[in-house]
Amino acid sequence: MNPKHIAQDYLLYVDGVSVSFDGFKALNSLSLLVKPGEMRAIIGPNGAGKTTMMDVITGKTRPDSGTVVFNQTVDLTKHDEATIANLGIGRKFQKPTVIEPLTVFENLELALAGKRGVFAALTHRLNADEQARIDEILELIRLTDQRDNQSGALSHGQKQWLEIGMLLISEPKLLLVDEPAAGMTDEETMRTAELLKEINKTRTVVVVEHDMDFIRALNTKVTVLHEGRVLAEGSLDTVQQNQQVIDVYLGR
Amino acid sequence: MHSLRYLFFPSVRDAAGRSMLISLLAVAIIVPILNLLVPEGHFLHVPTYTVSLLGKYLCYAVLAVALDLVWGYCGILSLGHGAFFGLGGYAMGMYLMRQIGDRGVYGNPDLPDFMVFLSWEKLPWFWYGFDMFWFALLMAMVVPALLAYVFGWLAFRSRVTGVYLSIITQALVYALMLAFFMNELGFGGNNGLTDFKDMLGYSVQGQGLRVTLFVLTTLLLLVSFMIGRFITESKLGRVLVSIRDAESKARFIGYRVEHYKLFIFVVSAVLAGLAGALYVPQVGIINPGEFAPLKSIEIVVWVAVGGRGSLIGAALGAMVVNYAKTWFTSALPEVWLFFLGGLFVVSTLFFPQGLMGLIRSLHKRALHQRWRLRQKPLVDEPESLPQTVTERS
Amino acid sequence: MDTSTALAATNIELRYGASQALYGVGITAQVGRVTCLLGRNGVGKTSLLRAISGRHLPSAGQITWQGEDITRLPPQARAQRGIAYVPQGREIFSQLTVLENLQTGFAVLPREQRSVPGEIYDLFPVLRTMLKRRGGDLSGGQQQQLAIARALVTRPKLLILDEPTEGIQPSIIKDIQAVIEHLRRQGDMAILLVEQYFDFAHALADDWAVMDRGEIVLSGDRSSMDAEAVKQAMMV
Amino acid sequence: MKRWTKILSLLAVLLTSMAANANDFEAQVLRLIEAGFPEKARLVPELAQSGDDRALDILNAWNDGELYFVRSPDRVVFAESTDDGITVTDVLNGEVTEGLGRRAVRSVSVNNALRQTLGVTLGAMRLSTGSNAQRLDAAQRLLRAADPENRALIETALETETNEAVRRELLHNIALLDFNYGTVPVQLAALNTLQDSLNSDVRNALTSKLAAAETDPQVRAEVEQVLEKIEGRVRFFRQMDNVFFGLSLGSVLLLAAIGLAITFGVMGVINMAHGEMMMLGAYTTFVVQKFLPVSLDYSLLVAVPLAFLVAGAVGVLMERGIIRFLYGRPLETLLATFGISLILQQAVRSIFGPLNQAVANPSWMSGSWVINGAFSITYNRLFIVIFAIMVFLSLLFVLRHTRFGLQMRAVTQNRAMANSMGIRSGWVDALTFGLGSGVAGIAGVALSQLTNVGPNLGQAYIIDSFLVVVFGGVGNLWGTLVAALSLGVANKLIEPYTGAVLAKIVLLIGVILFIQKRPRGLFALKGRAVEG
Amino acid sequence: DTIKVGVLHSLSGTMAISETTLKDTVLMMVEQQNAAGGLLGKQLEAVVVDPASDWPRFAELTRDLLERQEVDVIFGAWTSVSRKSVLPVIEELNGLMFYPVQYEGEESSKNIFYTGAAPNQQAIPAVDYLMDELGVERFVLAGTDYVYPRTTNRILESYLLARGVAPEDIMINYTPFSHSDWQTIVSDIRTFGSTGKKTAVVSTINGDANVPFYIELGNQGVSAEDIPVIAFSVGEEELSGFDTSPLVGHLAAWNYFMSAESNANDEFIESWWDFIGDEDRVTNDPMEATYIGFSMWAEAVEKAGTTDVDAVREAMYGIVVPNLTGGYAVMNTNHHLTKPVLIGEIQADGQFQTVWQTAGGVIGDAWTNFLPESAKIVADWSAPISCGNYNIETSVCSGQNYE
Ligand SMILES: Nc1ncnc2c1ncn2[C@@H]1O[C@H](COP(=O)(O)OP(=O)(O)OP(=O)(O)O)[C@@H](O)[C@H]1O
Ligand SMILES: Nc1ncnc2c1ncn2[C@@H]1O[C@H](COP(=O)(O)OP(=O)(O)OP(=O)(O)O)[C@@H](O)[C@H]1O
Ligand SMILES: NC(N)=O
Ligand SMILES: [Mg+2]
Ligand SMILES: [Mg+2]
Repeated sequence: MNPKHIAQDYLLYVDGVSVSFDGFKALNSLSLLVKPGEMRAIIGPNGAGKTTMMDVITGKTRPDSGTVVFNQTVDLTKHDEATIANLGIGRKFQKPTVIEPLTVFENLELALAGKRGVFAALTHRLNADEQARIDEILELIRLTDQRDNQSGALSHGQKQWLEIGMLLISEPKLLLVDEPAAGMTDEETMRTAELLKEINKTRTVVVVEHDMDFIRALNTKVTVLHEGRVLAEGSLDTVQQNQQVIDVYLGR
Repeated sequence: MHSLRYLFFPSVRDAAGRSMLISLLAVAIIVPILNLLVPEGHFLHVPTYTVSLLGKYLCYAVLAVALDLVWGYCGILSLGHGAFFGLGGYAMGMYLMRQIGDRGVYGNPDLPDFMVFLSWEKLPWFWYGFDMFWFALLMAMVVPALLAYVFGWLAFRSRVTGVYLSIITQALVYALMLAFFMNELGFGGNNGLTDFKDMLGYSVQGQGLRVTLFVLTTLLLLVSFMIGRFITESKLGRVLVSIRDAESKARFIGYRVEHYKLFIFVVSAVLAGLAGALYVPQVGIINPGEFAPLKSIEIVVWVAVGGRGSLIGAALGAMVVNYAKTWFTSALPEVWLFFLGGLFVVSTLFFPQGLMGLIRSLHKRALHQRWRLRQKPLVDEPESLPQTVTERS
Repeated sequence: MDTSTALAATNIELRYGASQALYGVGITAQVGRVTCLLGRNGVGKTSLLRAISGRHLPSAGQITWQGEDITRLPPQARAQRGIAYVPQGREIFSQLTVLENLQTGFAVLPREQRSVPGEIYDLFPVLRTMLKRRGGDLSGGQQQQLAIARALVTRPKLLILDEPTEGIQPSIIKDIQAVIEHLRRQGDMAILLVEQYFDFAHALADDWAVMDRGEIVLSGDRSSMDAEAVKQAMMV
Repeated sequence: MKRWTKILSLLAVLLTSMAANANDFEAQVLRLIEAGFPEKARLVPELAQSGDDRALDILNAWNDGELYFVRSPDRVVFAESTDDGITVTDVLNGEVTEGLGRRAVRSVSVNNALRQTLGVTLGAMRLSTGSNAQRLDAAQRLLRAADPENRALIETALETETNEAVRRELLHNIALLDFNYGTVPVQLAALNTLQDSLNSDVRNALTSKLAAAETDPQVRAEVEQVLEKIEGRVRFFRQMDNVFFGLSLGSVLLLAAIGLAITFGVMGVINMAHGEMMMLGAYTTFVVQKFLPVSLDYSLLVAVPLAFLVAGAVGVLMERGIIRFLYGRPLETLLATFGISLILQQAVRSIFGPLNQAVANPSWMSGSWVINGAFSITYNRLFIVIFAIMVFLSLLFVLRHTRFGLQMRAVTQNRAMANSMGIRSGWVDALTFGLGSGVAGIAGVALSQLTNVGPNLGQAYIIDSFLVVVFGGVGNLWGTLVAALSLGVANKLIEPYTGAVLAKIVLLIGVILFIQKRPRGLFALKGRAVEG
Repeated sequence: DTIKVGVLHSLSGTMAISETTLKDTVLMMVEQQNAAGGLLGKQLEAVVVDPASDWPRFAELTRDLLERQEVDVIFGAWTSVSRKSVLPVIEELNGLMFYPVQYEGEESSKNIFYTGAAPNQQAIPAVDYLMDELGVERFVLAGTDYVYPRTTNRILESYLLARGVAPEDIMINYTPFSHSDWQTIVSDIRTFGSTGKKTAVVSTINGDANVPFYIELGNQGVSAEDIPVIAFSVGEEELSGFDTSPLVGHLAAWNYFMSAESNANDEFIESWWDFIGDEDRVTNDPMEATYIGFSMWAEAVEKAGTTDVDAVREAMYGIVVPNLTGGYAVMNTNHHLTKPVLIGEIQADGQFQTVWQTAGGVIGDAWTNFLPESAKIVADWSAPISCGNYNIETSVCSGQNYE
């Protein structure tokens, strides 16, 4: 399907999306437009609906109403998680999720971009390029020395990094990153910001964070969600001046 | 081809695999020799009785390997694997029935005896073709595969997982049992199919066929083992493990979980069906008892005793438990359940990774690190039950 | 040893199977003071808290609490002695409602104290509106708030917090900071805090320590908490 | 007393017999030893007519199968078994002999035909003197006989009868006689009375009247109308019957599953020994009835708490001894509990023997509550429905409204965190498993009233129990209730069309398909909480 | 040097309830025989195994008994399927087995002697009794869904039709093994029986399912006077599991009742009680069948002077031993017995009162005369036929696994 009213230049088009759980409106006619190559930071109080929004985009939660279109043509509400992932939407969860019984290396191997079919998996052997790619990522996420350890045995923050690594190695068109800096030191937080900016050069990124220093470092457009809808949008500075944002989110 | 090397030498990568491979080949060669060439009475002579018994255990071993593929590696705890085994068995049983021809007690060339005395007019359509061996053998694979496919397609697509899946597999095998009990269904009701005479022209009671079947079963086990190793050692094996322990993550990375599950479920069903097909001529009867839910649970028990997530362990578990049963039931007929039950309890308490875990801890160093890790998830049991309590008012 | 030293862990070693996570770590916590533990990912902060809360027994070393050796006590016995734990990753009872989650804290309380103190709802107003919602349905930040609230219900004498600000919105981080200050002022509770977020740690810490690779590499009290030095210690 | 003589004199006419002297009577009684059934059938009215005051006792005992004889010399006796053999009392002279061997005392045989004769004879006597139930029974027997010769007897009884149900039955009796033998107007009037009877004998009488060629057309038309009305009501009550059968089957399923809803549903232990816990409860009932000095009618009141304790204690032992080492490894609980189930089965086989044990129904659980001729509810089923609901509600209360319930749920969701909150998870685990097992034990008491008490009892229910728990949604007590009742009712609504075997298959396939729609059972929990 | 007697009865699993008793019976017989000096001057030795109600295991253990333990004779099996499972093995290894339970017929193996009733020794006389003595016109044929009830009911159906019963007066109902919820069926039976025509239930309900069936009958008030139930699988042992007072008058057809009056029976019961140490234990028809089988085998061995299977088999034909009901059992050349048929009514004490019995013995018929295909077949293991399934139309003997 090809919704005509979607302007040509949006990679992700979320409009009028509502989700409710037992009567509680987690998303309330939410709209969010992301252009290709854009980096978007999303902030908002706990429970504002940020994670729920990602759930909707990645097919985990079906919206009660509203439009979610990817790449102008694909109605994401009609697809399941695997299809959406294969369309090129990658996600890092708020709570770090890795495949615990597998080693760090194997986690990356499975996330590696490539065919996802049964027979492809049956016959797949890592080639040198792929090996190198994994090693490169391992360096980047500083887990080289944990390469052959079971990922279930990682610390909280290490899992966080591994998940970021898995996201990167799968080379999605759109990255949805839920609280990447949680549990990181200030120095690592900055490093993560740099990393995302680097990636943004070739890909579109939507990132959720509560760490204002991190957001500032991203230096990009910010959307503030509140009670399931957009409260404010603009640069971090303008948003930080917004009295409503201060009241519900930043505090005095 | 690159991957073919793995298929044919699937087990060169670790000592346990190598010894399994070698011992199976050895069994396939030595047992027939000891049975056929060593004269009776000689202390090395293996009586045909033992050959049949071993053959039966080996069929169970294949069945256990099949179950372990889905349970151990993909977390699908099937409590209904007897269904596939039984269907494979029935397919072969139907062939053997048709081979009787007019040598049945009523001398009817077209109808098996049980149909004659229950006044069937003609052979039901679904018996057609079973007079041909190749067809029966094909059906022994196709029918279980088809059932697994349809059932799996429904269940995996709807994301039925964990105990919900286990219990509906049990419901499936239970329904099959009740259905096969019904004489109207045309499979001989409770008595099932029996009174077999010959197979491919050889008498089923002849020593030659016995030994041949035994060798075939050994080879089937070998092949199942190789296929299993090929699958589990490939990337697909790692996807299966992810599905087992982090199904939703696997989806978010882009793997179509239901396809993977369906694939392994069908492969497993085919192996189980073949095991059933080889089992029937060796025990001489197939009846709905094979569909008894308790039997399917026992398969799970074999695998658990042997060590879930290890193909060798599964096979070993099947043999050990069944040998224990054979031995107990004739040596301690009055109290053997205490021993068997005790064996199960003790093995969960003291060998949490099953016999394989025991062996592994004995030969720890000899084993490859990665292989071991996959056997033993450090974290909690993957398909831990939905631990939910709240009920609504 | 200082008489106000309520908790003292000395020479703690801890292993996960074959790999060792702590190598002779020592730390103390005093009543009326906040002790802050910092360190990069994977250096063993959580492991140390696991040893203190009783989740994972250390392979060597000793932990005393108010003069009593608690090194090998099970977690529930430590909870009975007033030690409350806010674990990393929240560990909400996901199928219990918010209220029921809070009520699990009653297990250590005498009958007459079995109620949720009103201040808790003042601190985390969102919880009051969600008492009937299942804990698992809450958002990440809401769960973190619930985890802290749940620990406070037990009226602890030692409060152990593992990265309590993770996932929490800025305004509430400020509130939490205020609460911890308030609790410190009350002077009947020792607080042990693991934190990566330097400003937060700096604002609260009476004593502090930095860990690296299973060891304490730097420590001091409020006066000596120098941002540069600490950051330096926390880098590779 | 007056009534009694009147009845007797009526009987005298009815049975046209002559007075017999005492010697004849004794000879007749002794004939009972040798006589064949046809001769015995003749002897019944003769004895009844003898006027001998020993006759009633003898006939009563005979009817109840409690009349015996011994040889050399031949005597007809009442018998009583004592510690050292059997004590017999001569029915004629009251002479007592003690210490006879079991096989020396034989019963005076009676077959169905004879029992019928005895029943009518005694029934006629009881029509005036018996209890309400006996009088009702007698009235119904007479209705079946529909013998015009009984008319006088019935009318006499009607004069003094005060019980509403018995009166109605007697009136139907008369109406049926009128209808069968009266003139057309009388028949029409009788039909008016008969139209509210749901008794099948009445229906059969009406039907045969329709078939008979000589029936008056007016009567025929009226009969058709009445029959249609009656049959409409009968159909309605059949449907009611089916629904009740369904509820009662559902309650049995509920009882069987509810303990498992704790051990499996809440704790996550794949408890293959659940059935054996029920078996222990059933054997406890047996032991209570056999060895404890409680009267049969109260035995269940003792058995229920005792079964709870016995099965609960075994559950606690199992948990402390084995299960607790397996938390976090739920699948291994399958193996261990399977082993335990084998051991428990063999244990009762070794202790009590392989045979089924005799568990009796207390009188208040026998028979049925007859609401009308087409609808009755058996007492044992009724009590089991009530009992199941009671057990369900108590358990629901414990889980949701007690501190223990809360701790139990907390522990099973996150044992480590529960510990950190100060909950003694070891205790809670043991008590939870004990509770689940204890409840299974209670269920066993109920099952002992319906089915075999033998070593296989548990195996018969284990599959259904798991099916119910899973169908309802694991961990959801309401789900278990609804699943059990709906499976029960569905089964009973399908069964009349397909038969029991197919009904079961249909149901199993139904559940398989249903789970596709709701992969986490009927009352599936939704939302993040489930995945989290 | 001993003579080995294999005992192949399930001691665990679903059939243990019935079969354990038969194991004990054989052990008792062995003990008595030994006390009487054994056989051929040798002591007997029982070899007990437990096939655990698992059909393939019957085959496996038969092989074990014959090949490894080298027993001279086997007493065993209860369900037909277990016998079918044993059959190929016992024929292959030329063993000898005595099968002591009433069954559906349609079989005559050279290696098996059938000492229980064939359908014509139980079902047919029972129906005759119902029709001729009780005037029954309407029949419910209720059974557990497996081969014995199915076959028996087929035979009965064609027999009833032949005797002029209308098809609508026959209701057939099957239930699964261990069926426990009988509400609907009992209520259907009540309805079926309320048309005014005398109705009876012919029950081939198996083992476990009986107790709940009878409890439901009692509770729904189906009395023997209204709708008698005649059962072929309910004996004293099944009744010992519950209170029979509401069931008084319901019927069973067997070849033996514990209440039978004969000296042999008195002795048998005394020694059973002695052996088992419990005077509450009852005896039943399969025990008598075991007793007869054992006595015959012992006599045949003495007669043959060896335990050699072929010799013993030859010696078996025509052997006569006293049965427990005061008459004699004869082994016929079709491997089935001549036995009396008894019909009894249930008493309040769980015993049966014989209410009817055949004048003499009835010869067991391996192949029923009431099914067209079977009627053509006869079994006769004596010359000249020497075959278990000889087709009298084609004069062919087929279906044997050996020459
Ligand atoms: N299944 C559910 N049932 C009820 N409420 C739910 C459910 N799922 C989410 N919610 C509610 O929806 C709201 C939005 O949650 P969401 O996780 O999207 O918030 P968030 O913006 O990601 O918050 P945070 O910053 O704390 O992660 C929350 O108030 C949460 O409690
Ligand atoms: N369950 C476990 N099994 C094996 N190793 C573990 C386990 N948990 C942690 N480790 C290892 O122990 C080391 C310390 O982990 P710990 O969780 O204490 O770190 P941390 O300082 O809390 O890190 P973070 O800031 O990421 O939470 C890490 O290297 C980690 O890989
Ligand atoms: N032979 C029987 N009763 O199965
Ligand atoms: Mg969130
Ligand atoms: Mg940590």
